[in-house]
Amino acid sequence: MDISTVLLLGLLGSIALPFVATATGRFGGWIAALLPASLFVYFFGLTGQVGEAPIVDVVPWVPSLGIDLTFRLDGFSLLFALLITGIGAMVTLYASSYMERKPAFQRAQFLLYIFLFMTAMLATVTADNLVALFVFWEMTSLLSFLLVGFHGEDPKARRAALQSLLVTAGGGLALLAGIIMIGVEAGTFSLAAIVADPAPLIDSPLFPAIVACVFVGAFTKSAQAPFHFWLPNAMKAPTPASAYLHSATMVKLGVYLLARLDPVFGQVAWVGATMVAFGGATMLIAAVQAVRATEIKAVLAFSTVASLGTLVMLIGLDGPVASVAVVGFILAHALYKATLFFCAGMVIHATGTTQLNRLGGLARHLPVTAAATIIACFSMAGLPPFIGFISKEYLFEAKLASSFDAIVVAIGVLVNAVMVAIAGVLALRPFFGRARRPIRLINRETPGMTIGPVLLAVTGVAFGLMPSLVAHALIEPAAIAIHGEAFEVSFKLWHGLTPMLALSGLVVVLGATLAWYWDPIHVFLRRRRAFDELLTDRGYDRVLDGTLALARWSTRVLQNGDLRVYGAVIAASVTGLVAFGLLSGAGPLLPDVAEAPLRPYLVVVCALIIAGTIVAAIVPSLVSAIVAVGLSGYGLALVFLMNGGPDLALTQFSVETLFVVIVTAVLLRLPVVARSSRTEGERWTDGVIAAAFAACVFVAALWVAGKPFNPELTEWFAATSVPEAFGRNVVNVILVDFRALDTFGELAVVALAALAAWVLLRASGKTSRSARKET
Amino acid sequence: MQSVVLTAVARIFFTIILTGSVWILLRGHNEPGGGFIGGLFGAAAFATLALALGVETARRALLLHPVVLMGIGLFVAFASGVPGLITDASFLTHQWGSLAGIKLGTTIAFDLGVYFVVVGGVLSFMFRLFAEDAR
Amino acid sequence: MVDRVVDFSALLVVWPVLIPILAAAVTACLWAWPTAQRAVGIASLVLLLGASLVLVWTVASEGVVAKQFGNWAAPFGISFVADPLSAAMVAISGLLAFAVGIFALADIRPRQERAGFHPLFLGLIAGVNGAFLTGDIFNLYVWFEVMLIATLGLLVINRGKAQLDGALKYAVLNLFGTILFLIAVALLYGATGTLNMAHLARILPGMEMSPGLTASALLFLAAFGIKAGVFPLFFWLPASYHTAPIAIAAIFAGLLTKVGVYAAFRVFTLLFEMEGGFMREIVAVVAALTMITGVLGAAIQWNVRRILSFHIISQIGYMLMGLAIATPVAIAGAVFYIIHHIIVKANLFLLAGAIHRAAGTDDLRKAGGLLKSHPWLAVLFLIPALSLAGLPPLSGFWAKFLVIDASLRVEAWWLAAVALVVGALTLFSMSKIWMEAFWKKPVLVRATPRTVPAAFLIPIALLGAVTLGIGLFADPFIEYARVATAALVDPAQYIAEVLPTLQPASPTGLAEIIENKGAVQ
Amino acid sequence: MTLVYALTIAAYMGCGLYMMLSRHAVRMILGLALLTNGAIFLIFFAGRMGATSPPVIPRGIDALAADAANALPQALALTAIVIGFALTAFAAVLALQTYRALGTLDVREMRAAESLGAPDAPSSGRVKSDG
Repeated sequence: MDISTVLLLGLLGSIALPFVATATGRFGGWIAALLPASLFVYFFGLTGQVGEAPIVDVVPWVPSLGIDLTFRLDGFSLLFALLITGIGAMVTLYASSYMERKPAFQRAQFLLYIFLFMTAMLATVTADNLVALFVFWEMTSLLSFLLVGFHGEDPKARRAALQSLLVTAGGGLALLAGIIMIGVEAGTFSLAAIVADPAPLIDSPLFPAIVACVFVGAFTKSAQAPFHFWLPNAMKAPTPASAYLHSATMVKLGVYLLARLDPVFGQVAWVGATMVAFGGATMLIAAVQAVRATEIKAVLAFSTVASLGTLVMLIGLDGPVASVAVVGFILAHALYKATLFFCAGMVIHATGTTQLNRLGGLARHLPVTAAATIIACFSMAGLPPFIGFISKEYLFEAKLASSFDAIVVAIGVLVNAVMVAIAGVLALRPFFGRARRPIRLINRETPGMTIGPVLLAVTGVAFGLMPSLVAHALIEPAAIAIHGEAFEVSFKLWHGLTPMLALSGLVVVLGATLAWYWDPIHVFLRRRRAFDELLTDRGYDRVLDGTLALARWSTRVLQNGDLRVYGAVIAASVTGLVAFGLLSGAGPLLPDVAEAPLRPYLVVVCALIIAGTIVAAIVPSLVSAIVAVGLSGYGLALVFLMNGGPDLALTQFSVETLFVVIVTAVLLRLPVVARSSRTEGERWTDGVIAAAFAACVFVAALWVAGKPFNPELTEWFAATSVPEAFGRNVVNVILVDFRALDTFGELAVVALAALAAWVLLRASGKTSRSARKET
Repeated sequence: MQSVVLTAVARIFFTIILTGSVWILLRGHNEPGGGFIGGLFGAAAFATLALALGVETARRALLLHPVVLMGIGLFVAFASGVPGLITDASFLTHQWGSLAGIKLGTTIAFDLGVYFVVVGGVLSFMFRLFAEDAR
Repeated sequence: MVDRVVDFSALLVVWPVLIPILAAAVTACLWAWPTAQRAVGIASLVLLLGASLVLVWTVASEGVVAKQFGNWAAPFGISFVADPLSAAMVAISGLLAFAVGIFALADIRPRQERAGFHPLFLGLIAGVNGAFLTGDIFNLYVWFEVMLIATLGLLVINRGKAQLDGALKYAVLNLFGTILFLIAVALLYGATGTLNMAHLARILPGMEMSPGLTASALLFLAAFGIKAGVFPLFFWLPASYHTAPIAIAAIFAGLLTKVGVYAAFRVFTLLFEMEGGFMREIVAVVAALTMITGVLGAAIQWNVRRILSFHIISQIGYMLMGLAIATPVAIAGAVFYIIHHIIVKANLFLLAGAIHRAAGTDDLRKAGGLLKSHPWLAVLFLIPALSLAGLPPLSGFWAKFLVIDASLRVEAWWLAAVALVVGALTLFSMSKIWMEAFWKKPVLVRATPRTVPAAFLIPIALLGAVTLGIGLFADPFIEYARVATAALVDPAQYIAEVLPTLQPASPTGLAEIIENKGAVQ
Repeated sequence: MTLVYALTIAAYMGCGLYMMLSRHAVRMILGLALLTNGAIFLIFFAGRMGATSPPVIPRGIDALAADAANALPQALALTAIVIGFALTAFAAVLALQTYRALGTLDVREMRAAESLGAPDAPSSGRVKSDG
């Protein structure tokens, strides 16, 4: 089957299965887990094939933009696909037990989100077209939003959800800009094509912008400093979702993309250095915050952030070993961190407590969980013979082999020591430590909730003991896929006595010390409030609050509710625009107008009109203003009459009368005294705007009149009116025949206006029934 | 309050103005005039009646609800364009024919539509505002 | 007269106006029978949808369709022209009118029906379609006025305090806008002696841009800017849109501002050029400020409809981006954007109505808990909301993709950056509605959850399906937008369909005409 | 004469706009009426003025005399007059109803629409939490 078909089936299953599963009752979880499990089997079956050559499946989508749904499964994608589906199956089982007591609707909803996420995630890591990748990338952000806010009644959950959405989807927008620029510069969106020929991108002047945009997208998604803050907050999600999205899979998407583009970015030194810098900073911040954290899930979250930082740093390093280290670490981290989250969820589920320092002595009650936790913690601490050990060896080898300074190694040692300490604390304290207060168990271990962690932990051990299981089938194709060219991969447990081993030893010693003095260090760091300022989401709050303050300000200033201000702003803008247009043109401001001789009567009439308008504008009494308006209207009728427009004059005359009658009728019902509504200053402002507007119209009108007229239409109407339209009054013929549609529209206006007025003036509903009947 | 004289005078004025308005309407195609101005005069006739004898009387004289009158006017104007649709495949292509030696066209129907809409429209404003006085 | 060729297929272009206006007349005649009005209204909307779809299909397959009213040849009579853009606009408005018509069955109460909802609504549709189809600049003014008065009538249909207040602001500012339009038409007519847009398109390139014409062009820009609700001319919009009944607000939100945008695209591709001078820079700055002020206005509101009203403004900015950049890619993006936005924004208003019905309030501070009580509504909300925010693979994503792509191609970095940031803030507003109305615990606790009628859900689902369809199968729509853009950028076919007999004017065409015939002064 | 007409148009525009910017609803509407009149005059003016005989073709002749006034702007102006009247008359009625509903004609006191769901004090939906 094609990958696209499988994904489509996955999508359909994702939509249908949750409802089927929740309807079936007890075994619902097992039924639901069939979907990820069968997908896992499918991808597992492709392992051998992918080892030889990538599987490509092309589906056209939007050819006009060069966007298709090409799915390309190479070693790196396969590694992700197996993690996504494998852990997905565990999560499904786990969640079904975890949420057993929740209403069916909520369970179905949760499974729906998880499955949709899984499908989107699979599509993201197999998409070859960058735009398609972006499409699925944003879907994962959205589903993360829905899962973080799953308990949306809780304001904190809503806040965390919004934060994760704004940061990841917002960063995604930067990524979109980067992708579009890549498309513009490289002429293609295909990852494979871009990697095969990176020259046009690297030589492009846009390259720094592209890198910056992609970095913002990847760093927000993978919680790199300074965007690291959202991930710990996202722990408001139900624990299965945290295990799945916020440690094992989604947050690695940024790393995935950076690794994918490494053959391009890796060729420019400063790009790698930037990644190392950001990765290193993230590692340090996360290490500090992990020690400061009090909640068990927060500790895990910060250790995840540190791991992501490690991955970003590794991608920034050069050399093939770094690729192996990346792949190995992704695998190892996914296995042990998912286990730890599952176990943490079990502990929280069983005790109802999230605070690390309140837990203790749980080994008796939760023996399986304790065992799984210990195995996972060993892996996390990088102790042999677990897979974590192997990956850490490669990590140090990559750092030592790279051209970077010792500082990279130093950061690595320090942060890994913290990881060891965390592993120690997590493995020992809740299970073997002494609880401050006796702990009451709400829930017990169930097979559904333990099978996942046990399986994953055992897998970690198996891979650690027999690295050959994965070395050639999984690690090698994946590492080659991101390195860009083939090389010999040796992924084994024992390397002999190397500098890496010595570093590992140092790390363990340091970590053990740290774990021993955990409490004092924890309290010491926790009391340093400066870290809260610098390392938490205060910056996010400031940006958001600042934006909202700006919004309040701009809206208060612009949309202030005062119609005069609206009008003045609009009139001033329009006048300014037109004045600018008139003044910026070359040539004289006023044209030479061929003056026709003055006609005395008309001059008098025009003077009357002008006087009428001015009086209307300045007279305080509304009645006088109406009279003045009416008189100026009659004057206009006279102008029409004396210039060959009897129809027009008659209409203007009767309409003006009607208008005055109506306004007077309205005014009879209003208070006659109209106190001045404008301040002196406002009146001056309005006067200036009005005068400028009038001047603009004046100048434009004169320019129009000063040029010769095109009489084509006029002559045609004059010649055609009688022979073809059988009418002698040309104005009327135009109105009812040549341009009858205008009149038709005019009729609609009159009818609708009168209808609206009729309705508007109906008696108010509160009066008598007879009044209402009269519609 | 309404004297017989006032009633009679008002009715006479009403008749005269209304007849005049129809005349203005009909001459419009060849002389100054037409549906719009005719309609205004027609409305003035009813307004006179309303002022003198009350809105109720005027509304009874109008026979139709003013909004319905506007609807009919719009419909008549529309209908005047329909023959064009059939013969010339174009809306508002006016058709002409001779009746008893006088050239008649669908333009007159169009102008009649204008007339109705204007009468109905102006009276919508007037009746409402006058009726409020009565209350 | 020119020979009258009986060509009934060209009549297709007049039906989208004639059907609603006839229906408006009939519903006015049936004043006393609201039920009959409703039947006529729905029947006409079905007919209109059919006619619009046939029109767009014909235009897509056969190219520009033009028709002269009264068969008076252009430029003397009035032309109606359906090019790919106007045909698409008509089709979308037909679809929207149909959907809103269904919605209105449950939303518009008998009291509002007796207050003339049907004739006003149908009149509005006629005005909108007339504005889309007309090929005559003065006729465009007439349709603008039809729209304006129908809008005012619909705004005050309830006579509530807020409605009257909003309507007064709307009336004053929009009347000023149409007066500006009229001044611009007068100046243009004085300078060219003609009103037919195809004819103008032929005459204007040969004329020098005298100050009269410059003023005319800028006044057109201002008038359409007011209509479209751009910065700083948008004040009437947030002052009024949220007050009308939902079905009415939805049709306003979907269509009215877009008529302004459409007219600006029409006039500034066919008549005037965006090239030269400062026009593009001004429009670009205006577009950016429109996006920003609109989205900021929305960010702090709590009334769902008011949030959506402000978003109309900010989205208009994206469309203007296309006009500012003015490359074919950009215009195609803007065309796609308009089509996408009409559907999505109207749908969001309908959803606001459904939210109001379900939660009993428009105020987000008081709403809540809808995800549990109305899960389907939540799904239906997410589609247009995420599409508005530009999340893939919904229609809004492609719209944003196209305009951002266009702006990056001409290296308008800042414009692209603004577009992206505004996208993020749009997402903020949409998630705010989602969180407050759907996630939060309900504040107003009711004994029985209120059901949302099917007449609400059907049009919402219909429009949502269209949004989803455009998103998933974007290619034909993008292709169509490109075809429409090609017709806008090179209006040769438009002109030829309207003026089949006139030969293309030489650059000195007008001067010759004037010399030969002499000025009538 | 052209200058006089243009000045008259300018007076309509200037005074109309000045009145429209008032805060009194009725003044605004009167201002809009003046602006409309100015625009109508401008249409008439744009069709060039000067001829004095109306564009009516006498009986027995088939075409209009060359010195007759330009008919097209008259038709346009007529349409614009009627439309302008319909809208300003409606606006006057609207002002009346607004006064009845809100008890004021001063637009500063018309706050019914824009106070709906207006923003309040800082309200990003944020909850203070430490850590």
